[in-house]
Amino acid sequence: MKTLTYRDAVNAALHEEMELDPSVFVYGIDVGDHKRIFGTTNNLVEDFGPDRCFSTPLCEETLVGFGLGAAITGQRPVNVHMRVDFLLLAMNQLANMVTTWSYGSGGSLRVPFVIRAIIGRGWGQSYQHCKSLQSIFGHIPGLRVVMPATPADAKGMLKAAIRCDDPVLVIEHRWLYDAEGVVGDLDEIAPLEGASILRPGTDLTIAATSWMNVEAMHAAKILGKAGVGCEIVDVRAVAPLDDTTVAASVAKTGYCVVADTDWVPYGLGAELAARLHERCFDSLKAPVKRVGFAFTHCPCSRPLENLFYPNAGQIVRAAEELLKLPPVDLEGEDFYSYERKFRGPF
Amino acid sequence: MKTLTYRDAVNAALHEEMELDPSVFVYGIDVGDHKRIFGTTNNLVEDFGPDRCFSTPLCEETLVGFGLGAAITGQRPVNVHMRVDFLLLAMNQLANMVTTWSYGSGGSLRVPFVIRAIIGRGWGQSYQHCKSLQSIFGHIPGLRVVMPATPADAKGMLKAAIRCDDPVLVIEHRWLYDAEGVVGDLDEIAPLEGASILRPGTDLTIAATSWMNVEAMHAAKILGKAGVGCEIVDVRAVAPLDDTTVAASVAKTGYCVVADTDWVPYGLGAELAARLHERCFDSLKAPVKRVGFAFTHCPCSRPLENLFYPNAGQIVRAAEELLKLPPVDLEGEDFYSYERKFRGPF
Amino acid sequence: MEQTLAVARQLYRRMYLIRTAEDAIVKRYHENDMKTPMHMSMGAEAIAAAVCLAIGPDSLCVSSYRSHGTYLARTLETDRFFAELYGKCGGTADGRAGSMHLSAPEQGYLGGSAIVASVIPVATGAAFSLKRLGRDAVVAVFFGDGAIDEGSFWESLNIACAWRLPVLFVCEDNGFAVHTPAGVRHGYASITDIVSRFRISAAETSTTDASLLHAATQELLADMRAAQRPGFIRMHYYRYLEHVGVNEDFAAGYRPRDEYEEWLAVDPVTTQRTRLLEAGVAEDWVAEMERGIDAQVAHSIELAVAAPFPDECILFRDVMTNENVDIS
Amino acid sequence: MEQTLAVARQLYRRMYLIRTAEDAIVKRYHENDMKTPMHMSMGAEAIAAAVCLAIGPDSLCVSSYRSHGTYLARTLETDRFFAELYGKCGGTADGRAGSMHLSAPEQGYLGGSAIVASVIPVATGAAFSLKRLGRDAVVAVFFGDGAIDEGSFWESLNIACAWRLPVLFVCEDNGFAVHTPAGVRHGYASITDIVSRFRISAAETSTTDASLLHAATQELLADMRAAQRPGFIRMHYYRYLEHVGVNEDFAAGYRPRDEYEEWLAVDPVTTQRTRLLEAGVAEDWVAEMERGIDAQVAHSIELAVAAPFPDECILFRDVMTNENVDIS
Ligand SMILES: Cc1ncc(C[n+]2csc(CCOP(=O)(O)OP(=O)(O)O)c2C)c(N)n1
Ligand SMILES: Cc1ncc(C[n+]2csc(CCOP(=O)(O)OP(=O)(O)O)c2C)c(N)n1
Ligand SMILES: [Mg+2]
Ligand SMILES: [Mg+2]
Repeated sequence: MKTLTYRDAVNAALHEEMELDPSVFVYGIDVGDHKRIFGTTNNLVEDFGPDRCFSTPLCEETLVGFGLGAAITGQRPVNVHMRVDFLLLAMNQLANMVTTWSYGSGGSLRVPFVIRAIIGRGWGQSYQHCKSLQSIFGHIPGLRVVMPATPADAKGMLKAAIRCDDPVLVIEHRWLYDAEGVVGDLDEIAPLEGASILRPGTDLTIAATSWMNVEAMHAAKILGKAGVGCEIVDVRAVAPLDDTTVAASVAKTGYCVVADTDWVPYGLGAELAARLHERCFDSLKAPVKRVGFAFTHCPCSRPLENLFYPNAGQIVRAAEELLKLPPVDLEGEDFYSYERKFRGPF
Repeated sequence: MKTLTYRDAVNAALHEEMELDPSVFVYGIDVGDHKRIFGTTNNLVEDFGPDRCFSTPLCEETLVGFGLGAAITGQRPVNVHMRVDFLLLAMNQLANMVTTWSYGSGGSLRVPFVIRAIIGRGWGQSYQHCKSLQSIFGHIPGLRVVMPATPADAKGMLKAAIRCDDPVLVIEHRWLYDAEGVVGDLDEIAPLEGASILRPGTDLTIAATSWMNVEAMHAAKILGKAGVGCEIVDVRAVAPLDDTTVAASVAKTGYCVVADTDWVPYGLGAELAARLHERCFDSLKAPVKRVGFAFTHCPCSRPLENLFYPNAGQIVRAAEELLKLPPVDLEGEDFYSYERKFRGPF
Repeated sequence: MEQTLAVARQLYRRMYLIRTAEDAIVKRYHENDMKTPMHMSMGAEAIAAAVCLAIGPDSLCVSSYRSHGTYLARTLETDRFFAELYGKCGGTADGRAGSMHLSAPEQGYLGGSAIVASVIPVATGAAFSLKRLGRDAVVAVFFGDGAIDEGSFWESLNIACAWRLPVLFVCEDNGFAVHTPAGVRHGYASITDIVSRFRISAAETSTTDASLLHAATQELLADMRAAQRPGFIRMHYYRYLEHVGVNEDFAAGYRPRDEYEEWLAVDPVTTQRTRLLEAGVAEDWVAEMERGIDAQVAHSIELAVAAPFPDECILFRDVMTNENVDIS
Repeated sequence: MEQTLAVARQLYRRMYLIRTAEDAIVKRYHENDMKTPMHMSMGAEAIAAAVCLAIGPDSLCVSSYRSHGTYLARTLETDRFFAELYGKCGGTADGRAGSMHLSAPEQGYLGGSAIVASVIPVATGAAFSLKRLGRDAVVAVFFGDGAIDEGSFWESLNIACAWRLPVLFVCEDNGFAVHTPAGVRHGYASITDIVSRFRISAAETSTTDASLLHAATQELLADMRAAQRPGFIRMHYYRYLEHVGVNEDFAAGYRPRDEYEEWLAVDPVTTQRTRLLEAGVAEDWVAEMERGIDAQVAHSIELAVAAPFPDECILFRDVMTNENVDIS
């Protein structure tokens, strides 16, 4: 039991699994350079050599196919993409190849392949470095998709992903890298399925993904002052999606806001809402509300960017609408504190 | 006013628009060979020459980027993909480039670019030639996505798509190519937005996409014998999605089945269900039910394939569950009649 | 000499098997029981036979959707092959894969793909494994002249060369992608010339003589091993049948029948048979082997026809390791 | 001679503008008001200046995220440039695009992209348009040595050559993709050698002398026009600053400062200035031009700083033509 940042938790997971299993290796564009993928691949080259952690040419489609080839011949590759947007270049390998190979071989081959894709937000990076896309990945059978929101999950889920015989896409939010928390030991893994209750409450359920859990916590504080007890459910896994935990919460609260780091139409909130209305038809006192990106391209300019990305304020407003509460004064609230802390290039 | 097959309706749309506007051209893998994309590109080479209808090298990513380049410099390209699965190779151009270029240029440039992607089913083509993926495309801002289900729409929507200044993805179901129907004249176009009522009814709404409208019609007949009046809403446009028409139907019937040619999780049914529960919270007497592909990879073997693809039978069963009716006897029904008609290779 | 003869026999066994199996497909396809799109290897038998034999049993291979040849040359078995084509239990994936996705991992044939060029990156990853494990083996990846249009061919070529991976790129060149000729698809005169400027051993051949193809492949493999780098070989052949399906398609007009007849005059299977006899192999031995294969194929088809269709429950099997997961 | 001098002046004007604008960025970036990732052109000024001038005003260009040089060489304007970097009204996209997506379509600069290599296919389509319209013009596409790793470079090269499209491929080669050197990324000795085997006019240069680059580009364009085919030119340069951002990064250890100093000795901007003076252009004329540009840049920055941020409503504008559509 140690306290680590999310960044170091990711790094520790890689270190431990590479130590335990020589078939694990890490590769991708820039994984080996001095920036070390925001520090998450620190010391891997030093400790395991350039054969087990190496930077590559720029060729996403081939890099993902490469991982498939390595995985079905005894390796456990971990491929890193600095932005999930770049993974769009490899959608063919992901949706046509990596996910189908086990099925197509009649189960003779398994594909223990981890892809880490980083999402993030802000700082004017605009519309080609802004996406999140979990619902797109979740739509493809045969792919596990997880979004750890805490250092404990960052470590535990990545370790579980590496040990898993299925392809797993781990989506990490760059803004979480500085978050601190207690993480598990060498032997501990965190399940790749199942939502978890981050904060108990009785009046309203907020189901959140990734960074939106941080916004949800903030929203819960604000709403708490107005006497609303929010239960926050960290969705954790996009596919398979655990609606049971969320439904249990909603059965209790009767209200639900889904807060997702992605576009709303055809997004994760749609799937969750569809399932919640099915499972909680009688207990839901109002329709599920969805909060996410504005359905447009991410703009560069800060004031517009702030409108593009959802935050605690929007969760509060959604909750108020559901509960028919008068809007609280958000004037004094510090909404883009992280974004203000963050300076320059990316 | 003429009666044409869906295939000839597509062909007529291309002919007419190419005739009217010299900036329209058609290109893609095999568009110019003697098979003519199931006959949909018949006579284009003959009538407009190889400069305006030409087969290409195999390079989907580049072909879509090529269309973008042509579109922003005065052309109206139409790019054809024989299987939507192949478009996964071009997801980067689609989601990062084609859809963003107008926004990024501050509106100085528009992207009048049509992509035709063919979906289909059956005949053992298995898991790399089976996808539909409309929810994935609908999740991307800046892309219009339509799925014409009738010859009239096949012609009218394709004509509208070609005249539209936005990128439009037209998804055509191969099994519809033989369907016959009355189509519009030279000047007529069909709107790229808005659902339409294919069959009126008062007891249950079936919202269907593409080929699933045919299955829905069949289901409506069966259910009609049990005294259930089904209203069939052809979704027509995936993005922007018209929930108003469906909601109006549901407000009347109180029950809804969404029948989609795609996987259910994170699929079109999720988005529609989420919106319907929001808009028809009080009128829905039961949760929206979703029918679609089995969430697995499409198998080759016919009996398994029949389990993979949804049909009228499943719609009937979904309706019965919603309406709490006893299951009707489906023994005598001919469910895979089209599939049996279709023989060999693809 | 003895060895050459042994190789020649093995080549012929493979080629005759491929031809016989495909002849049977042609004969029975109209019965409409093999419901899977057939991309026939007919005319290309020598390539699969030569390469699969040359790389040896420790090597791996991956292929495209046109993979009957590779599968049969690699495995020599037809029971699972036909069961798969019939969509039956006992097939390579119990009927879930079909003609375009045959595989035999336990014999080093990792599988095929119906997306053009998509297995080429997979080959680089498998070759990386072989290299890490220190194996003296290669990964042969088979693809058509259409696959070289795709970017992933170039990306994979680049990383294989940059990282000195033991990949043998085999371009099975029939001059067409479906019906579109290579000439209108390629902005260069010779792919082999271009590829040879990478850090690779490169070769090209247009013979249908399997023994020559085998020798050429062996030579290339020796060069690859000596230079510790990948190899590329372009092998020209003529596709006898339509792109997909079991019929001739000369009436379509995109290629003349004459061409076919020229190639047919040097048909790989009959050429190899003649070779064997010329080299002194007894006609009896050959005929005996042929009868054995005829019987094998006939028996496999009987088994496949008689086999049951797969049970419903396998529809969801092998999608994820834990099938109990609630994934809908 | 007169003409050469005129060209030399125009080259210097462009290069001095690029350098001055970027110097201003370096100076003011720490104020944290230009909130957009800057990929600086410093060190590469001669390439943008030479190519943009050589292709002429009827030609088109597209570029990567490292596009300050292209934008400025093409437009010579700085008002919209700085407004965009400051995320303000009056920018090329009223602040929605930022440094990585500058564009000036009315001046033939179609835009840039932050996805490596992704504009290369776009260039082929634009060139197809030019060809269809019968224009005597080309599309110049600028990309780095990292972009040639991507499959779409090869795909586009192939179709441009197969279809004889007037694309000028400009590889701005700084030897690094972020911090990963070309040597470990490329499985071949010379990209120019390989590309030259396609049906294309190909050239390579490592000079920082803009006049020489201009002449080389002109020669290539003449060859392209004569042969009716695309062109490829690889131009080596040294990236002065970090991959993204406005600082030096020699302390990071992945490249030595010495190297930088060698290149700095032949800095393109000072080289061109010297050239002008040597050719007899009056120092006064040069200084006057420089003062004009200094003032232009300073004024543009003032305007940008004073400009309002864009209105909320443009967040959804230009996503689709009909903004009234209910898209959420
Ligand atoms: C990425 C992709 N694009 C298009 C297709 C459709 N398609 C199937 S086979 C084929 C031609 C491939 O030609 P080649 O690689 O020469 O192989 P051959 O069939 O001649 O053996 C095409 C275009 C596909 N399967 N995958
Ligand atoms: C497809 C893609 N992969 C990765 C990245 C991340 N990335 C941004 S710039 C860059 C290096 C590009 O190098 P090069 O093409 O040589 O251009 P340079 O920056 O040197 O001008 C990388 C890897 C990206 N933007 N797009
Ligand atoms: Mg071919
Ligand atoms: Mg570079």
